[in-house]
Amino acid sequence: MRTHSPLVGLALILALCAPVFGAEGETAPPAPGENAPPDPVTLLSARDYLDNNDNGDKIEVTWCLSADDGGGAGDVLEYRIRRSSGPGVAGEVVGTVPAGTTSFLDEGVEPGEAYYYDVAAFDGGSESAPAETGPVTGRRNFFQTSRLPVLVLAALFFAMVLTFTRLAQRGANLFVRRIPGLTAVEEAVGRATEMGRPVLYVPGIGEIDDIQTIASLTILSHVAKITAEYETPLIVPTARSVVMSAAEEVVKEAYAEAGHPDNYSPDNIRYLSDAQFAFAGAVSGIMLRERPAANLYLGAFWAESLLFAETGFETKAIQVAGTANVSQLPFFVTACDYTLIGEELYAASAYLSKEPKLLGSLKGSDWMKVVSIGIMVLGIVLSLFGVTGFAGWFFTQ
Amino acid sequence: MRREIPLAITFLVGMFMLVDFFVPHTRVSAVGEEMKQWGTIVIAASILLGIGNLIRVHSKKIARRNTGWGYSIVCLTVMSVMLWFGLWPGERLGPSPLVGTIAQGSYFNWMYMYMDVPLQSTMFSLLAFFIASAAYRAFRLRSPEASLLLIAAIIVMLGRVPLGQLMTKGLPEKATLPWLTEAIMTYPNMAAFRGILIGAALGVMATGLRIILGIERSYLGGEK
Amino acid sequence: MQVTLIWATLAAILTLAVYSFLYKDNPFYKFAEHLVVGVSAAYYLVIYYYNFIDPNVISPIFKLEFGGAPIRILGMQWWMALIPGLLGLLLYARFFPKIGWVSRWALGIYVGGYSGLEIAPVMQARVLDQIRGGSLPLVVPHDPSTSFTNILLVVGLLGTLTYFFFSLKHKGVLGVLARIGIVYIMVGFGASFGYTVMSRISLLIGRVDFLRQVADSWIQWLAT
Amino acid sequence: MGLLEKFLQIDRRWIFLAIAIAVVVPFFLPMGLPVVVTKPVRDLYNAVDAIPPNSEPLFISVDYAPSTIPELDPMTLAVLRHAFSKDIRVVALTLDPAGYGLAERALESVAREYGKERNKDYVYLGFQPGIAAVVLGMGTDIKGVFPEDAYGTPLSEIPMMDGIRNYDQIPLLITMASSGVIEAWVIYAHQPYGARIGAGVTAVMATDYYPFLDTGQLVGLLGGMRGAAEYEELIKHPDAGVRGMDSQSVIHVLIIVLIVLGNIAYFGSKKRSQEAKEPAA
Repeated sequence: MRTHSPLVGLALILALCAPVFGAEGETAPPAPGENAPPDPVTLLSARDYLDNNDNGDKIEVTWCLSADDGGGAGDVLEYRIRRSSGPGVAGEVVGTVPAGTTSFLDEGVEPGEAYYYDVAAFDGGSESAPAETGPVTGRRNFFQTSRLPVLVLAALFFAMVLTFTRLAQRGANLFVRRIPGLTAVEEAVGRATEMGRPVLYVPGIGEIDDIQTIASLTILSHVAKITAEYETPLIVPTARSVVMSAAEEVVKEAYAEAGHPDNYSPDNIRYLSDAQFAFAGAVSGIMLRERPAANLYLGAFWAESLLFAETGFETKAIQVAGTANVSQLPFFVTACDYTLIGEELYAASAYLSKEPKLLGSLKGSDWMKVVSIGIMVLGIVLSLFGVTGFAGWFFTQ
Repeated sequence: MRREIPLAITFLVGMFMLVDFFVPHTRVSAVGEEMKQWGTIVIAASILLGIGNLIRVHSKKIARRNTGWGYSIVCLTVMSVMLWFGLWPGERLGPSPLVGTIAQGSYFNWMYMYMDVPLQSTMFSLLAFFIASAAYRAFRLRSPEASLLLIAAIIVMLGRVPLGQLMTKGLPEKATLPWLTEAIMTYPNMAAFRGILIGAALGVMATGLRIILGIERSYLGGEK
Repeated sequence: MQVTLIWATLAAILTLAVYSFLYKDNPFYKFAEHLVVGVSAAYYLVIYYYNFIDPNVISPIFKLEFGGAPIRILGMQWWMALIPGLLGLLLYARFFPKIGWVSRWALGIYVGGYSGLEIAPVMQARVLDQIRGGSLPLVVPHDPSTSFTNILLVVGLLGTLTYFFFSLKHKGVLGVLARIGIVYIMVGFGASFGYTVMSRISLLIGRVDFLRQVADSWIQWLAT
Repeated sequence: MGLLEKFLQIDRRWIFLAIAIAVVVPFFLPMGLPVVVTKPVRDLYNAVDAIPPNSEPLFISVDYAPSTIPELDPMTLAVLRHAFSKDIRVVALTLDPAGYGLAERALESVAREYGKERNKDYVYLGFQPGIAAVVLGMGTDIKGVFPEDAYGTPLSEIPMMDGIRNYDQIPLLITMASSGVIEAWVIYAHQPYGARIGAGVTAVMATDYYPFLDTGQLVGLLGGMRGAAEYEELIKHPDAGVRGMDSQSVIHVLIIVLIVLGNIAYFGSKKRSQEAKEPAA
């Protein structure tokens, strides 16, 4: 729908220009060889850029072609657009467009300032008399209307998350189905303890601003509490400095909470390298030399995923992986013992801790899926009846 | 106060960035841009935290003569040398374009091009071997689901190489391996990934909301 | 002998050292592994310094005149550069137990900001756009094959979304849909796996080609 | 332990060895497996082929970084060979700073093969920062965006650039891209100016851009090493692409054979022992 407005504008311009084209035959063509300036443009107008969502720094200038462009002497080369602050003031050239063009978008105006525009046709030697229009002012917009659907659905989603969180806090019994990969995390840690070997926990190679990393740190806190109790060493290699320091805080805290602050060893939370494959190589080295019996890869992973999973398999470790990076899931699924697929990574933290805040989010996401399916089905049904505008409403930018 | 101030700031900053998406007004987006810039600077400033950790872990290893302490010397030495090449203020050494710069032809650039790049891309290429061994041991017709995985993988693998094209040459177009490959990639693959994407996106948004509202603090440690 | 050939030979040796890992862990690999960790750590520190810290913090504060000309448009003054600089410094407060808690401020603000930044675009690109992409007409007049593939896509998306529905046990209709979802997911994973084989092997071919070039250069050099 | 069990627990280093052999051998003994040419590749080939010799030049934008050399270098070389062998003039440029040396290397080496002269048969414009600005700018005035070539010669002094003003004088522009640059060419050159764009991309990216072919936004598309091999097949000059295809075919089949053997062994031994030794995936 948004796309319609320029079309309407174009139709309007064409309609307005039509009489000028019709009148073209009445102007006497200049004699050949005579270097008269071209005829001026007509019906010049300028207005705040139609798109509702700009920031007030654009003004659109439109006109109808000079009679010498295409017809007449046919010698127009280009149009020069000038901008000034007052009527009749000589302005600076803000743009030139080739012959045959009837509009120009000035993207460099100061919002709120009044401007005048001159447009003159130029034939290589001389300029036509300028046509002038104004004043026109670029208006700033405070809301990007094309993004309204995003706002509406995000608000709905947040309302659901917060409602469910409140419910969970009041002790409502919110059911969450069992996630098979999850129990495997605890089993894996248990087995490492039995074997007296360390647990390796890789929180991905994402930066701390990646939500997968945050989800991973939440699970890390849970895992650290178990290893603290079992007195099993927990090795956490990281590829980002900030993730390393956050992991240190999380693990230290978890050990303190579990009542074993002395078991915490800062040397086991390690920064290795920001470089993807330097990190991958160094983690492989840890697997081969320190022989962890359980490898947990939870967070954001890229191509290094398979390098970890295959090296870990070679050391006969139990491996549990989880990531929302779709392109890496196939490798984890084939090479690890259990894999948390996509959203299961986020659900995992809720399931493990049974904390109201996490349960609330999980429930909110679930019902948002129902809403999404509803919108989709409605779109499909409507399209059966030839109504396509509904899906179009979601076309945002 | 230790608790409330950072939570309040987190809330304000988070909400501002959220609102920024919907407001095209310059005043808002300029501040948003500036804050994004700050974010990258904070991250860049943090790198010393990591390097400090690296130095601590390896120096301890060397001091205690733990197994492999020799390699720790390699790691720390090469790091110091490269830092010196990259950061040493040039004027103190006289007009030397090879040190204190990262331009092409400097020692720093040589080390990057002929040590870092080949080592990393070779490690990357190890995946060619691992993809084969993973396929061999994991692609078993163990269950109906595993069989689907296996069959889809085999069709696509064949459809992507000339040999696969030859195998079904002459068949009608919609029975050839390359066509089947495209069909699998375009339909089941896309539908599945779209579903995973939607689910994961909701997880991202919910977690983001919790962080802004200060409900999620576990990443800071010291939650309770 | 050319300097480049010496460097390239070093790169070739390092390449082989990494491949020796395929046989088993060995001193050559350990050497290469520690080398690349050292080199890349130095690389990142130097690059971060030149690209972020120097132009955005050091230069505006120390190299330009204090209180001098604005360093950026839109009225941002030189002292604005102090904010990210200070936030970056705050991260290091954790080494001083008494004020360690302020390091959480920087982290909280940073993570909060990025969470807010992410929410709306994720909603747009990974939820709304995907739903829109999934809303396909099930009956396309005069085009049975498009109708068929559209049905395939819609059913797959519904199934996958159902699989990620955690609030109810997967029984009955839900069970059937979740089962369909798993089928799609497995086919999708198999296909992606098979699809990636080719590019991983291309990487390996690239490295082998590099080794061949180095060998060629040596032969040429020995011949002259 | 029977033979089948032994095969199940085969040391994976044998698999590694087989892969290594499969990659290295075709380097020395090219098998020359026939390559079937697909439509997107043939379309691009035809578009290049239709450019008249010694007239308006083919533009090639080398928009990739060193990490994708194995996939994209062979394509660039094949297209350059095609052009030079038919005396089609070439103008090369890059929008990726890392592509500067790569473009130069490819251009110079193929030009030498065919005895072509710089600034007469081909021009190298070098790198300009700002992707969208460059692509849009070329729509109005190429010489405004690239006032001089990569070696400092003003374009106005290069005879072969006479009259080459904007996309109207470019019969075809091919971007060899390892990133989203390809979209910039489509959005800022094809959409507003009607430029004819062809592309070469990595294998992983190729699926994302097939839809652009249907809509005519791309004239043709080369995807990964296979695309390069098909192009080499069309110009009858097999090189790294075709050689790589031999390795690719052998390894793909090798993996499939391994999977099949693994399954036979798995079911054979399962029948005997009735218990799976493998952990579940």
